Order: sequence, then C-alpha cells, then structure tokens
Amino acid sequence: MKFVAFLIVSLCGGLLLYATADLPAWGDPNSPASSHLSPHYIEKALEETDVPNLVTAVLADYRGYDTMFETAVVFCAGLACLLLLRDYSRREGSFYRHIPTGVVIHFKNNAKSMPASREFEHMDKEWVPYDLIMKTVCRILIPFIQLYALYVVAHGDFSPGGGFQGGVIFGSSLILLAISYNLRTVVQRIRERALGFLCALGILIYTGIGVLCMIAGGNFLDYGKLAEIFPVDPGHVRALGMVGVEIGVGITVMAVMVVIYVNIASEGRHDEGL
Amino acid sequence: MSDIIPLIVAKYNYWLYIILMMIGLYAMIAKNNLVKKLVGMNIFQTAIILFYVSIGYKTDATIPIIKNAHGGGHGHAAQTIHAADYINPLPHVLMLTAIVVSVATLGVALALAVKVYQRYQTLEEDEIRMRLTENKS
Amino acid sequence: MHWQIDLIILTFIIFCAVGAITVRDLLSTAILFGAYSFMMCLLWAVMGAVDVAFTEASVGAGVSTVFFVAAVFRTSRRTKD
Amino acid sequence: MTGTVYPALLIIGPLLAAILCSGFSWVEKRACYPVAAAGLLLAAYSAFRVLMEVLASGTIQYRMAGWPPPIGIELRIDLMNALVLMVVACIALVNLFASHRFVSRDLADREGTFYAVYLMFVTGILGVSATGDLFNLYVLLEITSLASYALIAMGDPDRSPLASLNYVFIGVIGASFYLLGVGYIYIMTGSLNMVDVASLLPAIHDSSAILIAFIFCMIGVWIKMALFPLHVWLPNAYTYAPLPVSRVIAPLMTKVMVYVMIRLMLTVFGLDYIFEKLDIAQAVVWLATAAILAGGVMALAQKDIKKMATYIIVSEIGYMVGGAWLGNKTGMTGSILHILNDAVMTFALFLAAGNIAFRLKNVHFSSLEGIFTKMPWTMTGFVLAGFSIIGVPPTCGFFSKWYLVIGGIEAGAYHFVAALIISSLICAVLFFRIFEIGFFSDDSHGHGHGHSAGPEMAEAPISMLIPLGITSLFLIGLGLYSGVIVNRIIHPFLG
Repeated sequence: MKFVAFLIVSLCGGLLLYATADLPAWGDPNSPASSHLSPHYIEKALEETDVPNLVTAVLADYRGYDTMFETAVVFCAGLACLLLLRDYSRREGSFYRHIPTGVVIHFKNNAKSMPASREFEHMDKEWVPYDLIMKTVCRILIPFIQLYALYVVAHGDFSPGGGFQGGVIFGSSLILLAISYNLRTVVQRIRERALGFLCALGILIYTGIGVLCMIAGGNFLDYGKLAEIFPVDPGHVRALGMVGVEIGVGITVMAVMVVIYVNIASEGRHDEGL
Repeated sequence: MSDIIPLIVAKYNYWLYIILMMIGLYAMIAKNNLVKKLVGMNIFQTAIILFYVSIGYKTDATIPIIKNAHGGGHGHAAQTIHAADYINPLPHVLMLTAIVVSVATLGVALALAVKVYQRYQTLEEDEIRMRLTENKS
Repeated sequence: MHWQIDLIILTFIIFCAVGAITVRDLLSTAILFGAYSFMMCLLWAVMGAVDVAFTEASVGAGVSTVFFVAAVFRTSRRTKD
Repeated sequence: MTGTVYPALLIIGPLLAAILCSGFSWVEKRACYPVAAAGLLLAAYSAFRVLMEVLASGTIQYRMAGWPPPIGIELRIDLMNALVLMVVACIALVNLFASHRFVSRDLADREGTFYAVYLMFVTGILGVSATGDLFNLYVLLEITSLASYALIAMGDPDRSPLASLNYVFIGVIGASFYLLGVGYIYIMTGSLNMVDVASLLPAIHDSSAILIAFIFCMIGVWIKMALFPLHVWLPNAYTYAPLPVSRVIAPLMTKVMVYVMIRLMLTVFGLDYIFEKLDIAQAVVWLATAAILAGGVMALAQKDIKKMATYIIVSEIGYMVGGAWLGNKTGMTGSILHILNDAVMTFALFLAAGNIAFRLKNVHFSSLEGIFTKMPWTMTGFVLAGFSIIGVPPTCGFFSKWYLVIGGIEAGAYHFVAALIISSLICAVLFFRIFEIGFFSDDSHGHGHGHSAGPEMAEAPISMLIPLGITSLFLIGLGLYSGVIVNRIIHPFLG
C-alpha cells in the first residue's frame, strides 16, 4: 500500500511540477487571473455595491449564489451529523456528587434520580470539569467572545470578517463553555430543538432574501430590487442586502458548529462529553 | 542549471503547495488510522487553498479592502481605484467557500469515524478488516 | 512581502504537516494539526488574504481542532502509524 | 433582464423544502413528507417548463443576482441540461413516493431529517446539472456528496459507516482534483464561467498547464463517477446503503457525473482540443472497454441483486465514457441517450430490488426461490429492467446501445464494440440466472402445499408498486420515442 501510495503521489507531484513551468510568475500583476475579471471587481465593486471590503462584495453579491450553497453545505453537515449520530436511547445509570463531602453516589437504575437540590451535583462518568480558575476565566471571557463575534458579523462589509467567521466564533464560544463547564450546561442553555430551528432559520433568511428579490421582480438574490419593497436608499440597498445575508449565514454556521460538536463529543446522546 | 534557480525562486509557493499536497495525499492513501487519514485530507485541502491564494497575490498591492471608502465625507465618488493597487479578491472568495466546505466534510467524516469506532472499537483499518473477516467465518 | 518571514513560516508548515501525520498519538496529531492550520493562516495573512486567514484561524485552527479533539476523546488515542 | 423564473425555482424549490423539512422535524413530523413531495413536485414541474422553453426558444441563461455572466454566476440550460434535469427531477420525485413506506417503517425516529438530507441531495444534483460556472459546480458537487455520505451511512449498521467513510476519502480526493483542475484553468484564463473559459482557451491550447488542468478535472470526475480502476468505493457504498437511498444515488450520482464529463468536454475544453491536440482518446476508449468487461465479470461473481447491480453500474459507466470518447457524433449521441436510459433502467432495477427487499428483508439469490409467484408485479418490472439492461429491442436500453455500437464501428474501435456485445451477453446470463432461480426452482414441497393453500402472494404495498409500474412504462416509452429524443434534442444539441 505504501509503495502504491508513493507511486500515485509522485505521479501527481510530477504532473503538477510539469505544469508549474507554464504558470505565470508569482505575484505578476499582468497574469490572466489578475487582468481578466478581477479588475472589474476591484474597480467597480465599491460603486456598484457600496461595500469597501471587496471580498465581502464578491462573496455575498457577485457570487452570492455560491455562498448560499456554501451555507447549504454547512446546514447539510449539521443535518448529517444529527442523522448519523443522534441516539435517542438513554444511557444507563448516573452519578451524583455530594458537594460538601465529595461523596459520589451511583444510581444504576435510570428510573431513579436525585431530587434537585443544591447539595448534589450531577456528574459525568468520563469527563470531570476543570477547576475554579478555568471556569471563572471562561465565564468572564465568553461574553466578550460573543460580542466580538457579533461585531465580526456586523462589520463584515468594512473589515475582514463576515457571517462565516462571526458564526464560527460565536459557535466556538459555546463550545468553550462546554469544555470549561460540561456539555450539559450548553445543552441546558440552548436546547437541541432551538439549535435545529436556528440551523434552518439562518439559511431560510438567506434563501428568503433571494426569494424576496424574485417577488420584487428581479432575479434570484438581486438585492438591488429590494429597494422597491423596503424604504431604503437605493444606492445602499445592496450593502444592506449583504448584511442581511451575512446574518443568516452567521446563524446557521453558529448553530451547526454547536450541533456537530455536541453530537461528536457525546456520541449523539447529548448527556455528557468533553 | 542557472535558469532553473530563478524558476524555483519565482514560483516557490507553487512548489510548496505541491509538497504539501503530496504529504496530504500520501497520508490519505497510505495511513492506516482513520483520524490520520482525515488529517491528511485536511492538509490536502489546505494545500489547494494555498494554491488559490497564491493565484490572487500581486506584488506591490494591498489587501482587498478599499481605503478611505467612507472616510472624508463623500470622498469615494471622486476617488479612482486602480486594479493594480489591490490583491485579486476572487480567489479569496472561492477559498472561503472551500474552507467552509472542508470543515463541513470534516464534521461529517468525524461523525462517521465515531460511528465506525462504536461498532468495531478500533480506528485502525487493518484491524477493522480483520474483524470483518472474523465475522464472516 | 518579506521572504525571510515567509521562509520561516514555510519551514514550520512543512514540519507541522509531517509531524501531524507521523506522530504516534492522535491527540498530538490533533494539536499539531491546529499548529499547522495556524501557521497556514499566518502565511495567508502575510500574502494579503486577510479574509481567508481570518476564516482559517477561526475554522481550521479553532473549530476543526476541537472537533478532532472531541472525536479522539470519544474514540481512542492509540495509533499504529 | 427578467426572463423566465423556472430555472431558479428548479433549485430553490427543493432547497426551501429541505429547510422547512428540517424545521418541521422538530415540531410536526407528519408534515415533512408532504413538504418534501411539494418541493420535488415544484422541481419536476419547473424542469418540465424549462425543457419546453428550451425546446421552443433555445438556450436559457439565468443570471444569478442579476450580474452578466463572466462577472456573476449564471445558470445555463441548453438541450442536454434540460434533458438531464427532467430525468433527475422525475426520478427523485418517484423515488420519494416509493420510499415513504420504507422510511416510516425503518427510520421512524429521524424521518424529518432524512427527508431534509434527501432533498439537499436532490438540490445539489439539480444544481450541478443546471450551473454554468466551474466553481459553482464544485460547491454543488460537495453538497451532493455530503448528503450522500450521510444517507449511505444510514444503511446496514455493521458495514455502511465504513463504506461511507471510504467513500468520503475517495470522494474528497476526486472533488479536490477537480478543484485543482479548475484552479489551473483559472490561473491561465482568469475566468470561471464555462462559456467564457471556452472562448479564452483556444489561444493557449499548447500550454502544459491547460493539459494538466484537463487531466486533473477528468480524473476528479472519473473518480466521482467510478470509472473502472477508480471504482473501488462504489460497490460497497451502494450495497450497504439503505434501499431508498441507493436507488436514488445509484442512477443519479454516476450519471450526472457523466453529464459533467460531457459538459467539460463539449462546452469547456472543446472537441477540437480533446481529439486533435491530445492523443489520449484511444487510451480512454481502451479504459472504457476494460471497465465494461471488468464490471461484467465482477457482476457474474456476485450472489446478491444489489451488489450485482452495482457492478452493472460500473460496466454501464464504461459504455458512456467510451461512447463520449469515440470522437464521433454517433458515439456522443449514444452516450447522451444512455445517460437518460441508464438512469431510468438502473432506477427500475433498484425499485424492483427495493420491493423484494421490503418483503424478504434481503436480496440474496438464495432467498429468491419462487419469487415470481410471490411477487408477480414486482417481477414483471424486474424483467423489463433486466431486458432493458441486456438491450432487448422494444426497451430503451437497446437504442442507446445501438448508437454506441454504430459509433464504435464508425470510429473503428472494434474492441469497444466487442466489449459492448460481450457485456450484453454477460447481462443476459446474469438476469436469466435470476429468472431461473425465481421461476423454475420452485421447490417440490412448496408444490405439495400449493394444492391446499395456493401459491402465497406477498406483493409489495401498492405505494411501492405504482412507482415501479410508471418506471417500467417509461422504459418502453423511452424506447419507442428514442427517435424523437435523438432528433429533437440530442442532434440539435450536438449541431
């Protein structure tokens, strides 16, 4: 196997090296890639869409159709994880710790459970949460991470960032919560059903904006036509459409990242895990 | 020989991406462990992303965000933008998509790997194959 | 673009990539993969692809690594190669 | 420009239905199936309207976001796309109806999510067939693959996750190779739109980068369509998938990849480049010949209808690739016609297998004894599908094979013609073996019982028989009207 792999890899490498000779020099401003389409994007994007971040302008407007399917890929991945791993059977037994004394009680029967009280704490079998310092630091940090994520989404038009990055950062703040506390904390804060709705909501916003453009008489995702429905400045309407789309992307990505994490870390049981 | 060295220097990013791609592809084909294969898969995809990002690079150009777009009152109406001043944004857009696709694929693949582990209690391909033949006989 | 910085990052990238696929512990693989992604993100930032670098920093070095760690936690750290 | 809206509705319909399905799966599970059906009905209706419009007024270009083609993304639907879209939308719809019973029996707790992923698969595959942009094709391909990874792993709990994971590795290599090829095209031309690229390429035909771009695109697509030496992922993935899934993935995924290959050959690189500049057509036809024979021989070794059918697919891929690379119009006609016919006949075969599996729980040859008396209607469909795959005249399989054979003779590729004929014989052996088991090896004690109780009828439920009936009618209908399809659609397309 190793030899076959080596052969295939060298063959691919050789072919690619052979082609390298004909590629334009690196960083050449007159290469076809830099002189055919991209001047239009660079010179006209600000005028046509009123968005200074060219990447966002191309991503959400000129190639908005691609981005919609990119969101759909993420959405599909979330659904796939749910479909593959979600396990509705319940795990046997549960552990409780008596906080003042540190005694651990093990219930082997699922039917019985400790009545809710402040003295007993539901405990994971495999994952023991980290200490106080970790918890406190993360507790202080998480709101700022989330604020930053919102900033990244909202400011995607003017600076690097946008829906994907913001969504991923927001999702990772929740994942951080799961790691520093435990998985149950996250699952209690944001229910599975809510996550499922959020997954669908984000891409629904994206597609919905596209369909609204069609209802307004334009082509799919032609944000310019939204000015006919909403009372907004026609010069700036494309930028607003992009913000709306980015929010949709952010919601879906955030929810899907948490769904994937929770399902992998708990093998789909949503009870305990890393 | 003397004309090969400038060739290498002028295109060393392309060379690097080919090396990374070969590492990734080799790991995907030859490694025995499923998680290692997934790491190889991601290295492979990042190598391709590196290639695309290299396409977009222009010497003496800045990042693709228009300077002073809304600053200084209504400055941008009069401001003329030269294509040579900014890096080509299109490959960046394509690669944002590719990164997101790769993380989505990674999520699904890891879910599958966990499922495989639940069934066979191992991540090594040869051991899984052994279990399969044991089951048959 | 400074070729010295470039060269250092490139060397790190190759080392991390080779390390990630040869080390005999899956948790180390995951962490080395995170380092690899982060180096890659630096390289792209140097090359002016800020958006791509930002995405890679949050997706590749952040979430992907966490997914790997979570999967390794749920499966095993053992590997033969 | 606001022309027709149907090209957009074609994609949005299933996508919106998928979103709604996944939303409804959390509140009202029973709503998912009607929503999915509505989405696919919309898609099928739009595909029909698109086909009519293309026939009436030529190629449709739909500008996404309103930007003109090389800058924005366009959907470009000509006669070949329209045909493929129609087939895809119809098969997806019919399969949804046929799968309802199965899904509510075996996957009751995750019905909504299943439909949502299924719809995402259909969205992806419709998008792949409609798009006119190289990179967009990659994104949609990944949606399709991602959905199919998940769907395949829902099958046999022992084997399917592993089969699916192997499919992930190989699928990612294929998609990445395609992406690499597109990267080389982009670096040399600066464009991603297929028509624009086609207009820019002739100037740089001699460049080695374009050659590599072509090779990598082709290898990527071949991996995804499972051409012979690259087919290793296909049999396991399709065999261990649940039946409602394998019977939609098996006909559609591979055929749409053949469509992508023909699209790349005809629209992007151009026949001049492929057949005059490059000297690899002969080699590819030999590869296709090997694929046909290898698929047939491996199918002979199987003892299970599903696994046998997967190897038949490997063999059929050889037909289509070989036809496209013969380098003449007849071969290409046969190849395009075979996309259509093979999709329908593979679908019919898997539908029949699905009905059998629904009753018998497996499709192993040994459990098929006396199946003709147990499930007469299902077996009628099975026989028709078998005849079509063998290439018996009134069914559609005969006509595309006819074009392929003529094309092979015109091109002087006698080895390809010989392989086609041998493969037909192998298929005849395969199917008559099953007919024999099902018809004649009615064991004797069963006969003794037969007098008292009568042969036991255990036909599949009517909701699964009707789709099979419709598909079988199509097998004959497509055969009878193949002249019309060729004259009205394929020949005008090839010009």
